Amino acid sequence: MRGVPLQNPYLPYPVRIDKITTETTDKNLKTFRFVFLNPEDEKKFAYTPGQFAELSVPGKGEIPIGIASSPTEKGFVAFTVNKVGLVTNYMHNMKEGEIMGIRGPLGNWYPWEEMEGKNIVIVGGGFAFTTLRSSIVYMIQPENRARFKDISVVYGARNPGLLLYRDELAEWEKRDDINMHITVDGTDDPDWKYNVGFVPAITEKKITSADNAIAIVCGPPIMIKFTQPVLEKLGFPPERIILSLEMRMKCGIGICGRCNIGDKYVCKDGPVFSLAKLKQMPGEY
Amino acid sequence: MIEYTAIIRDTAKKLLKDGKVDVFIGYKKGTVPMMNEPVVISDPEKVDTLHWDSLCGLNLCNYLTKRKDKIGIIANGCNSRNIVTHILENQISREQLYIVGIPCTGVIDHRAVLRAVGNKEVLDVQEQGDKFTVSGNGFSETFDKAKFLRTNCAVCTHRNPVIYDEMVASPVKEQEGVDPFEDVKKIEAMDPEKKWGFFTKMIERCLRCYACRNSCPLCYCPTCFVDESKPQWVGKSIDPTDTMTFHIMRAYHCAGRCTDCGACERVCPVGIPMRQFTKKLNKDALEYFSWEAGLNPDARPPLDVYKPDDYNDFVK
Amino acid sequence: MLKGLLEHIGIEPGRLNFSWISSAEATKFVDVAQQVAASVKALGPARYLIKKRAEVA
Amino acid sequence: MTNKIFTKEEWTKALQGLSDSYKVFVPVKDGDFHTFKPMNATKAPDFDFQNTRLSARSLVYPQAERMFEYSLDENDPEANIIKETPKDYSPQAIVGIRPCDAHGFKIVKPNFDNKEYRDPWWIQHFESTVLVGLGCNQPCSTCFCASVGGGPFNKDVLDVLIYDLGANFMVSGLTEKGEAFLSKAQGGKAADDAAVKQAEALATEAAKKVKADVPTDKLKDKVINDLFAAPFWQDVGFACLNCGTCTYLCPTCWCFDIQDEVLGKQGDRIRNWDSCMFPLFTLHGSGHNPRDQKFQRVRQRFMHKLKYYVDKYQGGVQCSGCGRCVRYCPVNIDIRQVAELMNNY
Repeated sequence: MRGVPLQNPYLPYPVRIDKITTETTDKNLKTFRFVFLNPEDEKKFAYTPGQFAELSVPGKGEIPIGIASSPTEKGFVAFTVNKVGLVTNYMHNMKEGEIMGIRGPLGNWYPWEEMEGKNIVIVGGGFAFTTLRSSIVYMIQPENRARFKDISVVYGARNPGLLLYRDELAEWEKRDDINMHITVDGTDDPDWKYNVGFVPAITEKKITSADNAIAIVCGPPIMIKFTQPVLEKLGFPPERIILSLEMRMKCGIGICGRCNIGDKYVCKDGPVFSLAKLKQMPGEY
Repeated sequence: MIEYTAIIRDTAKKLLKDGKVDVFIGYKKGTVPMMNEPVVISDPEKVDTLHWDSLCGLNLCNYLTKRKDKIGIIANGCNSRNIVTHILENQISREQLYIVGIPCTGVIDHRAVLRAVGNKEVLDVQEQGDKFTVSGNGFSETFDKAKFLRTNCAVCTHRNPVIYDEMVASPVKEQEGVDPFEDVKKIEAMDPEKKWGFFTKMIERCLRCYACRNSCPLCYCPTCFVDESKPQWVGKSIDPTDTMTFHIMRAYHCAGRCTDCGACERVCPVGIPMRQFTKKLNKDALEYFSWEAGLNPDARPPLDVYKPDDYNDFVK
Repeated sequence: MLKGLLEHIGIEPGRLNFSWISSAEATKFVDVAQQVAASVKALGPARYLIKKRAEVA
Repeated sequence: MTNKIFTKEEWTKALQGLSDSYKVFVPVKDGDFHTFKPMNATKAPDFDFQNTRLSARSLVYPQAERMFEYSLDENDPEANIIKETPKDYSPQAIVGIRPCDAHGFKIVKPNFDNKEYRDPWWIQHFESTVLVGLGCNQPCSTCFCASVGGGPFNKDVLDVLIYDLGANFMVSGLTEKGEAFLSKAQGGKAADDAAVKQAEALATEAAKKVKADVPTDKLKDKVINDLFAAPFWQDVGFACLNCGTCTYLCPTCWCFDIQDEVLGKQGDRIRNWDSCMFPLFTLHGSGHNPRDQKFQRVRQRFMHKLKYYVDKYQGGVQCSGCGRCVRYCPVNIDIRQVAELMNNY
């Protein structure tokens, strides 16, 4: 008989809520920064941008959420949580200092090896910007920046108040090693100094070439639907359009059986898929 | 009742050919003895799939909910009463339906048949009038259908459809002098402890597969209370209290609506006689409100309306 | 009918009570509340349909 | 390999003796059908059955199982810290399991035990279990184990195999675990050649009786998206009630849900069997449901069993041919027909 498995993959690491930031003016999105109760757990939780984790609230349940912090940010791990269901509603009422759990890191990540030496185009919409933030922070670190060529970011929300990480966006905007194209669907703010227009339209306007480029797209289904043809027109082949999917999940480790699309589990084989791969899978997502 | 099959096929063919209906809902002969599969047909050339025998024990009204097309459907007494209830509850409109009425002589209890042959595998069933013959490896026995009716059919007093556009045969004689509530009265006579013991034991094997709920035409809520998570009314494990809560609530949601069609018991994979819950409600509806569900498309159900003379002895 | 069903499965008569009381009927409210409390006390603690820690493996 | 002969009375006695070292589960007649129950003196095992209504899956993978527990009491220094629930993994034996149901464990194993993740509960329950199979002398007309890599006397996953020779059982140890189990069984005598021959003849005879020849050979060559878009799914799914009968009775269905339950300050995290037939299974928090229609859920079940699994593990279909879903589907949706539709598409 084999020994007891060393690690129970369902057991969350205990964490303390270190900091809560309200991100949007509608107060539906908050970023939670967690600190591991056992410092050695932080090492075990070694992640790569694009991965997610199960946030585990005792008495309420677990939710799969993309990791918003970058592995280059030490001492904590952060998640931006939209208030939609049972667990997220409860979390929005939790306070700094409270104890809960996180389980992960889970799933695959953006194709970093493939992305090296390429121009990176990031297209994000709404609250799906979390793992994109992780990726941007990761890429613009001095030790990583040289591994990538031009970095262009198109990020949009319905209105300025719904943009995530607004302070950071402003900082990135000032840098000359990243091309930021921030946009909103509409605004009545006379001082708005960035773009106005839907993400696909801005992408079409601002991204000029698919040469040696790879595009990472994260956003609501409607945005993805209209961005995809824009990218294809620009000349991105499906292999170089990378998407991150959402699905109802429970175990997060490919065992409980609910998040499959065809023979792939979004939790284990995803959440990151190239468009080329998705085209071979049933359109059940 | 197997002789109705040919008439059903002819009628369906005519209806589909004449464009009176877009689809026709009936049964097709099962791949396993004593099982038949509900089927929808839109091609008049495929009506020979249709089948009817004394083992068609589901409730086809279940397949009508919120359909938009014009539908031909076969209906015996209880199924037709559910169609009436569906119309009353705005799940389908009368104008969409062409009801082919079936004068029903009752459905055979397949579990009773298996019991009678010592739970040996039945390989074939042949129906001849009011008798049927079951056979398998090394045995063949002929039974009187009347002795093998499902318990709801044995006490049924509405065998003929209450609503129809045409009948496949002349109405059958309704049963008289049956007491549909004999079993309920037996339980009513028990003390609370015995009652609780009886029902706890009864649902002990429940798997929470929800076949009873899903086979019931009354259970059409988009989200059932057991599936709600905000708030979560009932736990999802097979904890006995949660399971009991599911059964009580499911039954109660059928109060004044249940036609005792028996589909719930027919489909249960572990043979729970859950009609013991709904039958009590049916008995009370009859005693307090003189109400039997689905008999009259023009009468509002008692729990829908307030009447000054409603039974209210329980109010302090 | 709910009362009928619950009593049918073994919840003791007297545990479930119904009353119409107008906001003006303070004394009736007191009377009914006292009656209900007395009848439930007489029955003792409820034994059935109480969720304990889930009975699972 | 030890072959021993027990009279049926001796075997029951032997099992009673074995109850000291194992939790022995045996088929017991419970109303209209047979169920696995712990061996006890009051109710004798009954080996005269076609198959238990429910597969033995719940003995390794309970329908509801506590995963973790935690305290929500603010005064508890360990409050809100999720901890493993202690479990009993003392050896157990499932006596009388049919070879198809045992085969089911082999089919689900790569899901629970693979190189990426290992499910601690399933693995430990499985490893502490001795599978003492009972060969099928009389396979049902709905059985098709032979079409999916098994057979009425398939020894593949079993530790011990019992042959019903009429008055006697011949019991064969097949694995080390099985030999150890058998060595603790009191009574019986070594089987002579005649008995072994008789047993072999039974197996040959039974193999001929498994009639249903369900085609699955071409499934692996199909393209997922072609089958997915096949025109027959609406028809296949029309009658479906979306109940959980097929998935809960199935020895090879493994999906589960995770739920937190709280009583006062005591919290439990429980996993419960779930079913792809239920709309809730895939409902997103946003309200979006990728499989909100009935036929999509029916398609998922068959595609998973007969195509996705085939592609993922390349070891045949996710079906052990036990025929339960064929026999007990309330609306008679027959996997044998669906397999044929898919295989010939």
